[in-house]
Amino acid sequence: MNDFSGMDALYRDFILDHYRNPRNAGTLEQPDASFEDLNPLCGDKIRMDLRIRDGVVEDVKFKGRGCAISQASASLLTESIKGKRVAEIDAIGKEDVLENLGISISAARLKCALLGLKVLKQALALKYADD
Amino acid sequence: MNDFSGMDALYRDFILDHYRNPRNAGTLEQPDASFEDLNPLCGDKIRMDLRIRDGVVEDVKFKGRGCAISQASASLLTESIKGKRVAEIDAIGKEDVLENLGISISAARLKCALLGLKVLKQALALKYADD
Amino acid sequence: MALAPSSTPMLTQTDVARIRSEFPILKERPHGKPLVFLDSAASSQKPIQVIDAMDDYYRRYHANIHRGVYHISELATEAYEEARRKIARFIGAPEAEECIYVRNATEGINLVAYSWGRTNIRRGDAIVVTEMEHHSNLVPWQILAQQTGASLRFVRVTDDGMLDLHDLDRLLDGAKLFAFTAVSNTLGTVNDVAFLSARARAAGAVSVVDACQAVPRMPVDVAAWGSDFVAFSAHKMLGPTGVGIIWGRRELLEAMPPFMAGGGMIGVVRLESSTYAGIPARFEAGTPAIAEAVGFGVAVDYLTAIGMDRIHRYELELAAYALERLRKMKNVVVYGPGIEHRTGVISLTVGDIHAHDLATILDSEGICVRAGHHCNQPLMERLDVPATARASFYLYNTPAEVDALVAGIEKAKAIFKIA
Amino acid sequence: MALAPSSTPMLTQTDVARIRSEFPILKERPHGKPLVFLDSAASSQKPIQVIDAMDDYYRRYHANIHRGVYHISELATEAYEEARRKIARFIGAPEAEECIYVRNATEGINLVAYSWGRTNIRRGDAIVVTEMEHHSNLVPWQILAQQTGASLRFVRVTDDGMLDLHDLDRLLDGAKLFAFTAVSNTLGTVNDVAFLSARARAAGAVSVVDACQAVPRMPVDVAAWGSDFVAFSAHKMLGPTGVGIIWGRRELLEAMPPFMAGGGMIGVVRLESSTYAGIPARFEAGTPAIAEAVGFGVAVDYLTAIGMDRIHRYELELAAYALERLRKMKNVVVYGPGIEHRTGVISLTVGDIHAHDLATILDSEGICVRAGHHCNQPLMERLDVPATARASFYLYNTPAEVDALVAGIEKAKAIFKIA
Ligand SMILES: Cc1ncc(COP(=O)(O)O)c(C=O)c1O
Ligand SMILES: Cc1ncc(COP(=O)(O)O)c(C=O)c1O
Repeated sequence: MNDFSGMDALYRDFILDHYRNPRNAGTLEQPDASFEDLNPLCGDKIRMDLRIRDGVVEDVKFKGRGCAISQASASLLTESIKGKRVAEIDAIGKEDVLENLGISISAARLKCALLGLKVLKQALALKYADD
Repeated sequence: MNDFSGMDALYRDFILDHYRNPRNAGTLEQPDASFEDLNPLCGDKIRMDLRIRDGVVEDVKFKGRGCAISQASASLLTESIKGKRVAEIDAIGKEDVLENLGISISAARLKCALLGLKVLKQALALKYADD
Repeated sequence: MALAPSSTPMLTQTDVARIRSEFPILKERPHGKPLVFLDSAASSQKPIQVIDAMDDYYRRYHANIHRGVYHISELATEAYEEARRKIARFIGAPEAEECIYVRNATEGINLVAYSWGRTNIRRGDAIVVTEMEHHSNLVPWQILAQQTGASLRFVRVTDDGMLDLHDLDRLLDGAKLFAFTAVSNTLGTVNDVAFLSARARAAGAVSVVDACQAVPRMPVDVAAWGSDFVAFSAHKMLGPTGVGIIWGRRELLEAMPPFMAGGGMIGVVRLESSTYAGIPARFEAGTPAIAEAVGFGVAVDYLTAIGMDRIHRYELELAAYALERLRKMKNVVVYGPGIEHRTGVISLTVGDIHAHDLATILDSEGICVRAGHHCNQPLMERLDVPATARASFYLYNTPAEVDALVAGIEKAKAIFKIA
Repeated sequence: MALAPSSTPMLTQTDVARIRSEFPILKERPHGKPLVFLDSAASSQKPIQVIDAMDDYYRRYHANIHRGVYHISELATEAYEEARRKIARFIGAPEAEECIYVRNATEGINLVAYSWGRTNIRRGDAIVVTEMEHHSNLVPWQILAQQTGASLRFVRVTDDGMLDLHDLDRLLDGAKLFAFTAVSNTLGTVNDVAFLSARARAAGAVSVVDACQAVPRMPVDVAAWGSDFVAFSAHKMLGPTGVGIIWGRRELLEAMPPFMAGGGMIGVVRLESSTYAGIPARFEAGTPAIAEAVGFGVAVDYLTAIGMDRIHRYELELAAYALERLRKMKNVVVYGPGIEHRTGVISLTVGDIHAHDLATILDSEGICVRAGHHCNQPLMERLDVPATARASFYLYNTPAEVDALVAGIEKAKAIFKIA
C-alpha cells in the first residue's frame, strides 16, 4: 500500500475514527451559544451548540455532515475546547486546528478543515454581541 | 503620387465631384415615396424622396451626410434611376451599384457604398406596401 | 433518447490517440501521475487548434470590431461574425443573427429572464421548471417569479433520475414559460427536448432549453427541437472560457427590449433617450469577447470535422463500459437511469466515503472528478444524498481511463477500510 | 489634472524599443506598410507575456474553478483569485473582494444600474450624467430612468471640451446618482474624479466612474478618488477581451441584490427560493472568464513593472508632440482642451474629408485610427461635427508614428485636393 502513502497519511486511522465516531456529537437543549454554517460550494455543514458558565465552556455538541476532514476537524475541536475559557478559545487560530489534525491540507480542502473553527467563532461572536 | 495609387483610384475625380457636388441634392415636396436611414455604427445618413407617375420615377432628390463613398454612391444612384420604371429599379442589385462606382470597396466600407440603395429600396417597399 | 442511426464509422483507437495528441494538457502529470481528466462536464480541455487560433488572433489581428475601418479591425470583425455563422450552422439555427454571444449559458438564461421575462411575465403567471435543473436554470426563474409575483411549478424527478412527466400537461396548463435542461449535468439523463418543447408550445408557453451538456456531446438541431431559446457555453465544448450563446427565435428576440445597454447596441443616441440596433447587436453591449468567439468557432470546426454523431456514440460506449464496471463494484452506488436514457456523465458514491474525500484520493492518482452538489442542490435533496462524485467522459477519454477510475476507487476503499 | 510629480525616470527610446519588441502585432505589415497602431483607446494591443500566460493556462491547468478539489482546478482557482488581488492593488482598492469580474466596463455599469439602481432609484429621483459620456455610461441610466420614473440631468460640455461645472451643485441637489467619465474617449479631456466624487458625496449621491480610459493610462487610486463604483475593461490596458472589473465599496456591494443568478453565486438553493453568497461570488454567476482573468493579471504586472506614472508621462509627451504638429497643419481642426487638461486621445477633422475617408486613406498607409462618433453621439452633436477621426497613443507608440500620421494626413489632403 506504500504507493498511496500520502493519502494514508491524510486519512490516518485517528481521522477516520473521528469521522466515523465523532466526539460530542449531537445538540444541546437551550445552548448559551449556537451557530450553523455551511460551505456552499461543497455542501459541508456544521452546527455547534455551547453551554457556557462563568466564561468557561462546560459542554459542547456538534452536528454536521460532510467530508472526513471537516467532520474529524470539528470533532477534534470540540474535544480541545471543553473546559476551556472563552478567552482561550478566542486565541485558537487556523494553525492550531491544522496542527491538531496533524496532516497537511491542500488549498482546496482548507475550507473543510476550518469550517468547525469558523462556526465556533461565529457562535461566540454572536453570543458576546448579544450580551 | 504613384505611391498611393490605390487611394487615388478609390477617390478618383468623379467620386470627389459627386461628393462635393451631389446630383439631385435636396428634398421633394409631397414625395410619392420617401425614406431616411442611417448606418448607426458610423453615422452616415441618407434620405431619398421620389416622385412616381404611372410606375415611372419622374423625379428624385436625396439629402445626406457622410463619407465620400456613401454620398457619391447615392448621387450616382439618383442619376441612374431618373426616368426608370419601378420594376427596373427593383432589379438593381449591389453589384450594379458597385459597378457604377467603378471602384473596389473593402468590407468595412461596403455599408457606406450601399446605404443609398438600401434607402431607395425601403422607400419603394414602403410605398407599395401602402398601396 | 435512442442512439441516432448513422453510417459514419466509430471513433477508433487510432482516432482517439490522434485526438489526445492534440490536447496539450493531457501530457501533464499532476502528482507525478498521468492526467486522467474526467471532469469535462464542468469544463472541457482545449485542442491546440483552439489555443493557437486565439494566440494567432492576438499576435496578428486584434482590434476592436465593427467600428474600425482599418485592415486588422476588418479582419477581427469578419472572424467574429464568421464564428457566429459556424456556431449557427453547428446547432441548426435558421439564422446566424439569432445567435447572441454571451459570457456563458448562465448569462444567456439571465438575458431571457430579464429581457423576455420582465416584459412578458405578470403577477399570477406560472413558470414551470424541473427538479433536475442546474442552479443557472432555476435561480433566475425564482428571482423573476419573486419580482413579478408569478408562481413556480416543478416537474419532479423519478427515483431512477428521469423527469416525471405524468402530469406535465397539468403543470403546463396556463404556464407562460417552461425551462428545462436537455441533459442532466449530475445524472447524465437525456431529456426529449423536441417532445418537451412541443408540449410547451401546445400550452402556449415559451421553452427555454439549457443545452450546456447537450451541444458538446450530441448532434443538436434547434430548429428540429422546435424550442424558443437555447443556451450553451463554449468552455464545455473545447472552446475558451468567457463566451457562450443564447439562441432565440427571431420573432421573439426582435420583440425583446435590450438587456444590457451601451456601445454597439444602439441606433440613435440622444441625451434623453435612444433607439436600439437590430439583433444580434441589440444584445451585445460593449466590446465583446472577440478572441473567445474566434476560438469558439475553431472548437466548432474541430467537433464538426470529427462528427457529433461519432463523438456521441464514442462517449456512450465509454459510459456503458464505465457503468458496467462500476455497477459490479461492492459498496459503489451509481445514480441515474440506464444507459439507454443517458450520456457520459456518471454520479456515484462509495460506502461512507464523502465525495470530497473520494475526489482527493482520486486526485492523488492524477484522476480529476468533481465532488459536491454539482450546482444541483434540489436534485441532491430529491436523491437524498449530500454530495456525489461525478465522472464525465468526452472524446479524448479512453477505456483505460475508466480502468484507472475503477482502480482509484478501489484504493479509496482500501484507505477507508471498506470492503 | 497636472502631471503627477514623480522621481522615476522617463521612458527612453530604448525602453520603448524593448516594449515594442514584446508586442508581436507590431511586426505586421498591413497593405505592405509597417503597422502604425493609433487606436489603443478602442482596444490596446497585447504583449507576448499576456498572450503566453493564457496559452500556458490552457496548455497546463485549465479547469473549472472553485468547485474542483483536484490539482489543476486548484491551480486555476488560485490563478483567478491571485489576478483579482493584483488588479485590486493596481487600482488601490482596499479589498480584493470589492473587485467584481465582468465582461467589460459596459457590463460593470449595467450591473450597478440593475442591482443598485433598481433597488435605490424611485420615481421622481434625479440621476446626473454628463454630456461627454460614452454610450455605455449614458444609455443604462436612460433605461433606468425610464423604468423607474426618475429624471436625468446633464452636466454640459464647454466649447473647448471640458465639463461645465458652474452649476454642478444645483444639478446634484437632491440627486441619487452621479455617473461621469474619468477621461473622455473622444476628446482626451481628463476630469477631476476626486473633486466630482466629493461633490457627489456631499450631495448624498452615489458616484459611478467610467474609468475605461483612465486605468490604462494614468495612476489610479480608487480609495483616494473617494468614488463609490469604478468600471474598466482589460482589453484597453494590454489585457484580453472578455473581462473587466466593476469595483464598488464593500458596504454598497454587500447591500445589493444579485444581478445575474446561477451557479457559483448561491448559498443554499431550494426549489422555491435561494440564499446568495457574499461578494465577490454573489455577482459572478456561471463559469467566469478564467483564462481572461489570468491574462488580465499579467497585463497589470506588465504595466506595474514599467510604472503607471512613466506610462502617463510618456503618453502626454507623445500627445503634446502630436498636438504641436497637427495644430500647425492647414485645414486640420483638433478638438478638445489644451495639453494641460488632456491625455493621449486626439480627435480631428481635415477639411471636408469625412472621417471615414480619412481613416481609409490612413489605413492604406498602415495607420490605424478610429473614425465616427466613438460611441459619443451627444458629444458630437454638442461639438456640431458628424464624425471625427481619432488617434490615440499608448506606451508602444513613438514620435516617428506621430510623423507618419501627419504624413498620412498630408496624403489625404492631396488626394482630396485640399490645400
Ligand atoms: C470612456 C469609455 N467608456 C466605456 C467604454 C466601453 O468599454 P467596453 O466596450 O470595454 O465595455 C469605452 C470604450 O469603448 C470608453 O472609452
Ligand atoms: C446543465 C448545466 N447548465 C448550466 C451550466 C452553467 O454553465 P456556465 O457555468 O458555463 O454558465 C452548467 C455547467 O456548469 C450545466 O452543466
